[in-house]
Amino acid sequence: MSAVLYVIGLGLMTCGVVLLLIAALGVWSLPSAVSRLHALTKADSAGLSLIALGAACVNGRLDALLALVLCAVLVALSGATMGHLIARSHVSEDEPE
Amino acid sequence: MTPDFIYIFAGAGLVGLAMYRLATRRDMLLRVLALNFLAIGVAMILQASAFGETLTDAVPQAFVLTGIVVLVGVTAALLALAEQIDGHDDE
Amino acid sequence: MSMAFDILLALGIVFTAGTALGLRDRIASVTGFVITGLLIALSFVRLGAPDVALAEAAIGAGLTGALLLRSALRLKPAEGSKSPALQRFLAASIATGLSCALAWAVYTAPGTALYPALVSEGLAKSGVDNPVTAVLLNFRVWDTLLEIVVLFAALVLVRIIAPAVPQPEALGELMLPFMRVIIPVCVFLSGHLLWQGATVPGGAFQAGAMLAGGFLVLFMGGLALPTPRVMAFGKALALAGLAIFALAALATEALTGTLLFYPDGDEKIWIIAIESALTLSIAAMLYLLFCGMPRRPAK
Amino acid sequence: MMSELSLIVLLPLLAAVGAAAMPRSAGLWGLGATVVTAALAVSLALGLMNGGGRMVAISGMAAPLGIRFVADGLSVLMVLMTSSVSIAVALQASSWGVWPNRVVPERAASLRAGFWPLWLATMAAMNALFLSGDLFNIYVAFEILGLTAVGLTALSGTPAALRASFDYLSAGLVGSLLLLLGVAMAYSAIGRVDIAAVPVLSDLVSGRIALGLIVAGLAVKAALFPLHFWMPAAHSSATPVASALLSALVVKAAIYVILRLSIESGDAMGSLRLALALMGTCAMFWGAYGAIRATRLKLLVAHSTVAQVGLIVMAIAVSGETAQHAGFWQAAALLMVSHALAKAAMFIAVGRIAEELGHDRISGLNRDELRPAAAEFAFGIAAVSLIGLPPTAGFIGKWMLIDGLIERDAWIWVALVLTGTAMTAAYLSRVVSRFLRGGPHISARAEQPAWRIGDLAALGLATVALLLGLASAMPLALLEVTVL
Repeated sequence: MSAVLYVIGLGLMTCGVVLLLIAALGVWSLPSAVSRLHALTKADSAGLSLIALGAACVNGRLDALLALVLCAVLVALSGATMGHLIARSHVSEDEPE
Repeated sequence: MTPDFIYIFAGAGLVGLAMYRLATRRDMLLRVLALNFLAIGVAMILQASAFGETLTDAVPQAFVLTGIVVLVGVTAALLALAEQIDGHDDE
Repeated sequence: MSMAFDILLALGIVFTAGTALGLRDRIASVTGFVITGLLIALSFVRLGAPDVALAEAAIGAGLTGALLLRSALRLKPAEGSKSPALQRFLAASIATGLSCALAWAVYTAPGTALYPALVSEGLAKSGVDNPVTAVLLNFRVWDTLLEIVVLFAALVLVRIIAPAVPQPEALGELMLPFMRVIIPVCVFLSGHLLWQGATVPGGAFQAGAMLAGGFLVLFMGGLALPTPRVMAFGKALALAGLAIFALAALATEALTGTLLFYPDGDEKIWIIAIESALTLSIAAMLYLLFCGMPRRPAK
Repeated sequence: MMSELSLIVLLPLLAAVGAAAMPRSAGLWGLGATVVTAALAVSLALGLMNGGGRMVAISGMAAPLGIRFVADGLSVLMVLMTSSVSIAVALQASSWGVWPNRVVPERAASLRAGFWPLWLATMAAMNALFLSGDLFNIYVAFEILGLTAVGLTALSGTPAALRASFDYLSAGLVGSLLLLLGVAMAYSAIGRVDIAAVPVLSDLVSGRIALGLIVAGLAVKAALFPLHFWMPAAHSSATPVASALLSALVVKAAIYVILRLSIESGDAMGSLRLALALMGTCAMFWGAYGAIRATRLKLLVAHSTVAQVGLIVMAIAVSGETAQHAGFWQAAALLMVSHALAKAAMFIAVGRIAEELGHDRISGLNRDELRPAAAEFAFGIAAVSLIGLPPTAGFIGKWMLIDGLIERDAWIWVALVLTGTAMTAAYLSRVVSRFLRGGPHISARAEQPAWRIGDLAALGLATVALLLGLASAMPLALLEVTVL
């Protein structure tokens, strides 16, 4: 059982890392600030949650699972809020007065 | 090559970068930034020299922790001074 | 395989530090500093020092980054022209020479480990299982007392200079639900970090920094503005920590005859009591260092 | 029950917290704590004279891991020096108002609220540093000193003072980081960082690098010659009371640690001693050159601090225990004490003179319608002690130094010490000659400036510096006491 869990964990983590890479590429290449934010928030919420879940599977212990899930939720929450705040400040700047 | 040697070189690199920036730029914020890098480079060297295969020595960890807390106090003081100096310029 | 990760991480640290110091844009260099701080915290984990990694991430990258960002927005960019090429070349060569000599000196030092045996021998009756907390709050607690005095001195200095209080502009309506989730979690995690410091990595400084982070979020959200009442409460909390620590030191000398030698049997109670007082006072001190202590508090 | 060692550090600390909590009664906290600490210092010294040196392991931990209070003759003499200067400075600072209910002008109230917490924290940190036997503990005490000294400099609030304090704090931080780097090297060389391990440290190559880094950090903090750029601006822009503390005491902490390392490491540190002696000599000439050219009185006294620091560090470097001769480091210790007393008296006197005349330009010192005040008299006595004329303690220190050098027939250093003394006499006589304005042309209606507490403080310190020469047996006997 733990071998299957280990493989699933590894798979999840690689997907997470791939997502982070795509997001990093997005931040590097996309022109305007708001579109870069779009890529960033995806990295925060989706990429990191996948990695956290994968690590939880690989680790297998319950307390590690709780800690990692809490970590994923907090990062996703703060990532989304920060994305919103930065977008708010950019939108108010770009609006023609 | 155990990891501590790699981080000793990284710490020494930070110290070198910080000393270079301290010598060439007079802007107050960058000097505070360079001082922070200098301090954290020294902390890395101290922590890396405490690394042991079986266990890391606890006493240098206490030294580095004390150094980090002291550093935030001094940085807050430096930044308060810098803001007050800048504030006086335009009066 | 792990050595490749270490080399990559070390290169990453030096590269981000170089860009942070090299950039003209101040916000970008402060962000570079925060990223380098987090990478250094990761390197401390690799060096087997999780307590220090926690402290570096919370205080070194988090709070120092917040302080630098506050000042980067308010300091006028100096019109510093590039210094002459010769001076830059000279400085670069001296800096690289010194850092290589330093790396060589530390690399060749014999490094006999003397402390681990002493720490493990004294750990049994020190009242805590985490060796770092045992060193910080029992074996070398005199260093920790003087370290809190450093924060006190920084606070008095900032109070004398009294820079202008940062005014957080309105951050919109999403802040309230965000704070309603983050603040309770932050207080809970800070208490958990404080309590678990006795056995696993954690402790007063990391918990205090996290609590200070919570205060800063309240400040950004406009709830903990530096009104006279908040400042008076913050100053009382900040000074109480150092007063309690010094009085506890004198009390231990009265009880056991030697300074800061906890009475046998209830060392853990003394340590936890001092640590909780320190957590609250460090959080208040870091909040006051961020907001400055105005003589004429904000209306 | 409560040993003086822990009380002498924790009492000023608690008083500092009290003074910060209740700004209006900061004066009361300050005066009370200064007097009590001075009493504790005297009782500690008396306990030492008949009981011998004491060593207390803090929190019951043994030597290499735990921190120890090491109360031997040298450290207790330094604590006595700190408390004697602090009494005089407390007297001068009480002119900003002591009683909480008496209304005081706004500027004096803010000065009082800022000065006392800083000064009490400085006193606690200096006592902790003098008594500590652990290098990392000394590093943390230096961080406190760095911050409080910058606070004292920034107290006057002028733009020049703020800029000088920023440079002072960043130079102090670089010095502390060099010290921390030295501690890190000492740890990686021999695995322990207490002062008792310095002899072991000085035998290894990496140990010598560690000592070199530590001494380099201390040289920055002591404003030794090539690294003194931050000091004249800081000490001349601060309020007179603050610059008295900065020049007389805070600089001494770094020199004390250099002296302690030189005693512990014996004569193993040959090359480092030579470097220190050369830096000291250049500091003497550079300080004297700066003082002779100074236009303002405060700048002159600040540059004279650079010169005197150079002289003392040269005395320390030259007087180490070499194999065939017993070290005469007591001369350097005595020079430190006499310089602290004389320099504090001089800065307080300069503050009083600037108050009376309204400016401190040296050229405008001899105005006709003002009779010489007590402050100028105190400045004269302090100048005598700084130059080292008999019967002051400075003279005894220089006499022992030159006697030891002659015994070791190091004639170059004897010549250098004498030229340094001559230059000190030169730049101080510039000022003293203007005070002695000569009788006839003082106008009839010239009024005598009123006595102030500051005059009492300056005169008291100057006479103590004078009498210490006559009673120099006491400090020398104290210096002989070592921990068995």
